[in-house]
Amino acid sequence: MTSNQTTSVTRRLAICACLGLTLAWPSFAQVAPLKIGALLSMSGPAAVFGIPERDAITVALEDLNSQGGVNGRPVQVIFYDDRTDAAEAGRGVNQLVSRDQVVAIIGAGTGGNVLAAGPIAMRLKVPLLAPVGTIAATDKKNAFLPWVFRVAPSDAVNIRTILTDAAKDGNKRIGVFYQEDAYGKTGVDVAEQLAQSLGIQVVGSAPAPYTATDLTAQAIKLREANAQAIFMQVSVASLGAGFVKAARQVGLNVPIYGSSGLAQKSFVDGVGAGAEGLRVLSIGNLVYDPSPGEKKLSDLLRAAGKVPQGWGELVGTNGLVAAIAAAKSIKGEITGQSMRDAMENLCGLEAYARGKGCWTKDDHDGWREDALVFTEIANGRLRTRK
Amino acid sequence: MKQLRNHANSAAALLIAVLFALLLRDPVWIDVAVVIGIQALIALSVGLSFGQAGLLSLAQAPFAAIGAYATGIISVHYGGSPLAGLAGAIMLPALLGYLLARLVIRLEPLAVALATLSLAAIVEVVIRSWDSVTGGYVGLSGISPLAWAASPREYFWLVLLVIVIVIALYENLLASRFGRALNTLRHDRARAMADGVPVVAVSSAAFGLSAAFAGVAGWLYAHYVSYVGPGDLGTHLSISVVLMAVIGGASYVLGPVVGAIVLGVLMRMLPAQELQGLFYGGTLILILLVARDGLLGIAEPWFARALRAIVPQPARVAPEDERRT
Amino acid sequence: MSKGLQAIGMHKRFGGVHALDDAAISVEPGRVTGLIGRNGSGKTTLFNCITGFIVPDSGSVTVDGRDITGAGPQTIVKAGLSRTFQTPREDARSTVRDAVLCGCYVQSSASFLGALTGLPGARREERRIGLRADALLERFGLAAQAEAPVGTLSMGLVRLVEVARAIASGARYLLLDEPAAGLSAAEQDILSAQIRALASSGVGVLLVEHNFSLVLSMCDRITVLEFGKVLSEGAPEQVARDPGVIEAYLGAIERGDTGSTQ
Amino acid sequence: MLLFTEYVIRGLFLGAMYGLLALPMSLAFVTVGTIDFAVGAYALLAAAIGATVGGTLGALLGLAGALVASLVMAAVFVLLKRAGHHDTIMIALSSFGLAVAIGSIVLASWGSTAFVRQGLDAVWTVAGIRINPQGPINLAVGLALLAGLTALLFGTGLGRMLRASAVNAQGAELAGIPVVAVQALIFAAGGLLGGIAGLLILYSSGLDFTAGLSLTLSGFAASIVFGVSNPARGFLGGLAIGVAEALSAGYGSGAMTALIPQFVVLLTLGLGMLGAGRYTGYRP
Repeated sequence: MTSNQTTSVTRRLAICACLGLTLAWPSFAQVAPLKIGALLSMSGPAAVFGIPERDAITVALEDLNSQGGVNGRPVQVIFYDDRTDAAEAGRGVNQLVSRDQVVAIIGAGTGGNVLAAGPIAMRLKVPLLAPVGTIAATDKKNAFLPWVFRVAPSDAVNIRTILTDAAKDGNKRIGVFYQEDAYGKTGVDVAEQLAQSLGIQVVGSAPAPYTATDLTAQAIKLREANAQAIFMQVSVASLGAGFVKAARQVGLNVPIYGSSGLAQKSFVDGVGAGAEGLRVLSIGNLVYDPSPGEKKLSDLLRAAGKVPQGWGELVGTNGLVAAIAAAKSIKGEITGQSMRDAMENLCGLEAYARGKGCWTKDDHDGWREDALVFTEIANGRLRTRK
Repeated sequence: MKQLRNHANSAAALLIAVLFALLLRDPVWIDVAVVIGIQALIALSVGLSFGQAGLLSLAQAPFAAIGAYATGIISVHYGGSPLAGLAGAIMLPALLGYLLARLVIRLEPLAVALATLSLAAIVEVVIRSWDSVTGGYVGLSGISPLAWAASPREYFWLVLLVIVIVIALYENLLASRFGRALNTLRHDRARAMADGVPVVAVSSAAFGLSAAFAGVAGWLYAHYVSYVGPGDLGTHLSISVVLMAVIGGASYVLGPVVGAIVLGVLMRMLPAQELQGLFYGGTLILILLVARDGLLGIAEPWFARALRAIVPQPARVAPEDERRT
Repeated sequence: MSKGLQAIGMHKRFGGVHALDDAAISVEPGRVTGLIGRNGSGKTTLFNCITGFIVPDSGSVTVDGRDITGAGPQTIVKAGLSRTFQTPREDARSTVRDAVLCGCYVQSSASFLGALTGLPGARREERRIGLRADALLERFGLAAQAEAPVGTLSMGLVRLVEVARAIASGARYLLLDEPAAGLSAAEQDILSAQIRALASSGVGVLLVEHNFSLVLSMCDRITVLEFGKVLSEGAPEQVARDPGVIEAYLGAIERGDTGSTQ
Repeated sequence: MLLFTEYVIRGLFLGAMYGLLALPMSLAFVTVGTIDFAVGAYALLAAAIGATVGGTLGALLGLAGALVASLVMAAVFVLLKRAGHHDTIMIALSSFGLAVAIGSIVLASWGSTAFVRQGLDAVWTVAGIRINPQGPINLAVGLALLAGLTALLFGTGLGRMLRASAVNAQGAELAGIPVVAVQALIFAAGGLLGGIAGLLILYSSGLDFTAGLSLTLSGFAASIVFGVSNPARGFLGGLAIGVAEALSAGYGSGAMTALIPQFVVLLTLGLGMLGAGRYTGYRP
């Protein structure tokens, strides 16, 4: 009885105090933070990207808030782990919008998850800033296309860039090594589509599951196909490193190109000495040869005790910067709808990464070739090719 | 009275479901409840095949995936109605499950489990590679929502309804000669053969039925998420649903449902991200250590006492020795 | 000649061992037939060949004129032949009534889908076999234990449950594999009384036993196996006098090789 | 023909890895009658520690880590037995819980980066086939461990105790064998064997935090495809699956690569009828 009374008295006092504060500083209510969701794959197989994305968004957020956030209003990011699972991604959109009231969401973590989250984002009227290369994410067929904005170069751009480079060096016969998922399969499909126009030929392709422990059979197969160059459409670092080692072992001594998914520190560390000259397309070069913007992000990460990995950080912060830029450009109330509308008019956007983001009503693929750099492995580092 | 006893589980499920449905207000929890409900259905299918017939299957999630793709393909490629999809989502997994069982049921239980694992891998490969039909690695998006269960709350009602129907069917089967035969052959196949049970046919039929339950769950999944991809209903989920069934009590009709709710809610409550697996695995070991026959195994004696207090027992003629005292 | 259970010319080899070598036995309705022999004489193999648990290499098994050679157990149970096991295989957690209901499997014609959907026909079948099980429990004096788990019963009662379960299939021929093993004398008496009662109601009983005195007291006819062959066949007193039997079997008892349970 | 031989040899090296993982699994099956789902996780843990520390010290510490993890499993097993669990599926499921927990610990402590270490760089050319010594080393280690295990199981008193406890735990107990303690020992051995496999994989191809479960499943498949009755069959099963995978990766294309090994498993099971007699009564 007494304790009950005490509680209710305390509660009343607290309410009074709150009211008093609110009255004393009327501006308090106005600077309620702007909420942005981050629906990332922080566990499950895609955590390789989700965790660097989360880390980079966290440090960049502090940085951007210290620069005044959205016209003086602080930004708050609410994280949600989609566990690399489609149903969970849909649920994440639901929770971020209906409970946390976010006005935009960076995510989801994988192409498939974007496809699952898209319809729900459309229904709840909140834009998705998709940090994925998966071509289908911004397919014109998708009813929810108006609500999805890509913040990474699409796989089509990546693959064309690589194959163009290979063709330029006179490598006409290309072998493709790819991982068994949407990302990997896109590599073969796009390569075969582009072959004619680039004057090349896909002479063989060899897939492997993420967890393959030996890739020499795949390497032999591409060796026997007489490939003049190998293109690896792989984002699992151990798989890429394993294949390079296998290729050297079975005597497949031709130039190897890695897709941007491999521009990760753990791939470079894992592939070791046998990989000198290996060419990796990369979104920026955060780890080894950063641009001024990337340098800043890399310093922020190191100050927070994180080791930059090289891919997730850049696309993740692209999303954050784009969301803040869109919010800044809105004159009236900031809602999911007004964020979406603002994004379609964003162009020339500069984030920490290289390249300029630009969306229009018809094109939701924000970042293009200018975001990419060609690198070569030299002395256990990725050296930006001039 | 007898009828009520036979259908005690579905009655209890109905009661719990209505209570839940009335209590749930938060849209996020409704969404969680829908997904838990779908997983509970797959876990129920484990209850039937593993808990009753003793056949450990690690292909229940792929059976659900087949159900989801069946209705997804009918909906996306042919614009067919979800009801046509439902027929496909039941028949295809049932047929596949039945055929697989005919092939491997004679093997020892672990080999059966491995065979189901192989089937799961084959299903996954077919889904991934049959681009023109399944959408390949990218998956099928734009599966039509159900017109008569458009909002998550309505969908939740639908899931509950399906669960209650499935439980009622499950109970019907258990109370029949087939249910008794399944329990016998789980315990001892030779004993079942001596009763005149065609062991292979009965276990295969039960396995097919269990696959059909999973297929229905897949149907619900596809129309709820509106997207299905090759990684969605995979081996991880197959293992999760076995855990759900075991934690709740696989041999109890309602065990898998209880397990699904407990694990589902637990997953929401646990701190997310990197360390989630540590808590999940730890909790799992703890539950297994404490509850031998699952949570319902703990609850049963307690529950029986409560039931005796509430429901008057049917008049029973006391056996002679009792009368004498 | 068409009435009865006959197995003739049964052969079965396991690897190099000739387990059955032209063995034969016949069981008449309403009679108790004993099958005895030393360990390894082939009686369990013959038993399993008749009940369909082993496919014989050659030979013929007929029930009331119907050929069931090499058929599966479910066909054989349907044809009216039921068996028990040497070591009871009852599920300790199942109730006595459920165990007997399990034996009614071939008595019900409910289809899988009918049972699943709870169609009226399936429910009717269920009620019918429920009454049948209750009647059997009454007949074997098990009514008081109907709802008790089998695991709580004494060995003697478990044997009775087994017999009730076997007869629940509507069997006209009952094959019992060492039913007296592990029973006390009092329990043996109850069991043999029940078996005799079954026989007098017209059931043909085949008893595989080690316990020679029990077989002598219970059986109308006895077949003795030795090395997979029939050593002797006839009425108990006749068999007991057979010099070959005395030499091969009773001699063994004197040497201490009773092996009554194993 | 040379190409075919090359694929087969590659398959054998790959299969040695599966066979290594199958060893602790069939050991646990032969002696305890259960599956230790955490074997892949022990391998992962050993590899993670081995990759971080490096060198011989890393390998030793990795093995120690895997051993600690498997001791946890042994403790859980003893506790389960004390609690009256005799259902082997329950033990398997709790080992699955441990596997998930270990995977999560690895992710939290090392992050999502892959563990890869540079092994031997040398390349031998034998009859026109270029071979990195790591492959033969893996195969040799696998065979050596297999020989050791077989000798232990079938040639020593401890082995007899182990097998006796598996065949008839009650009888073994009556014969004075400390069954639970002996079986707990088996789980601990699983950590050692799994750890060795993990270290070899680390130096061969590398792995990341997701590898635990798939390694377990590979080992599981290998241990069972020819029957789980003894470690030699498990190792052989691993070799067979490895060869099937290499051949299908070489000659198949796309989906076929992934399908062929699965069909091999299904066919072996469907036609092989392993252990069929036991569960269909005596009927062949």
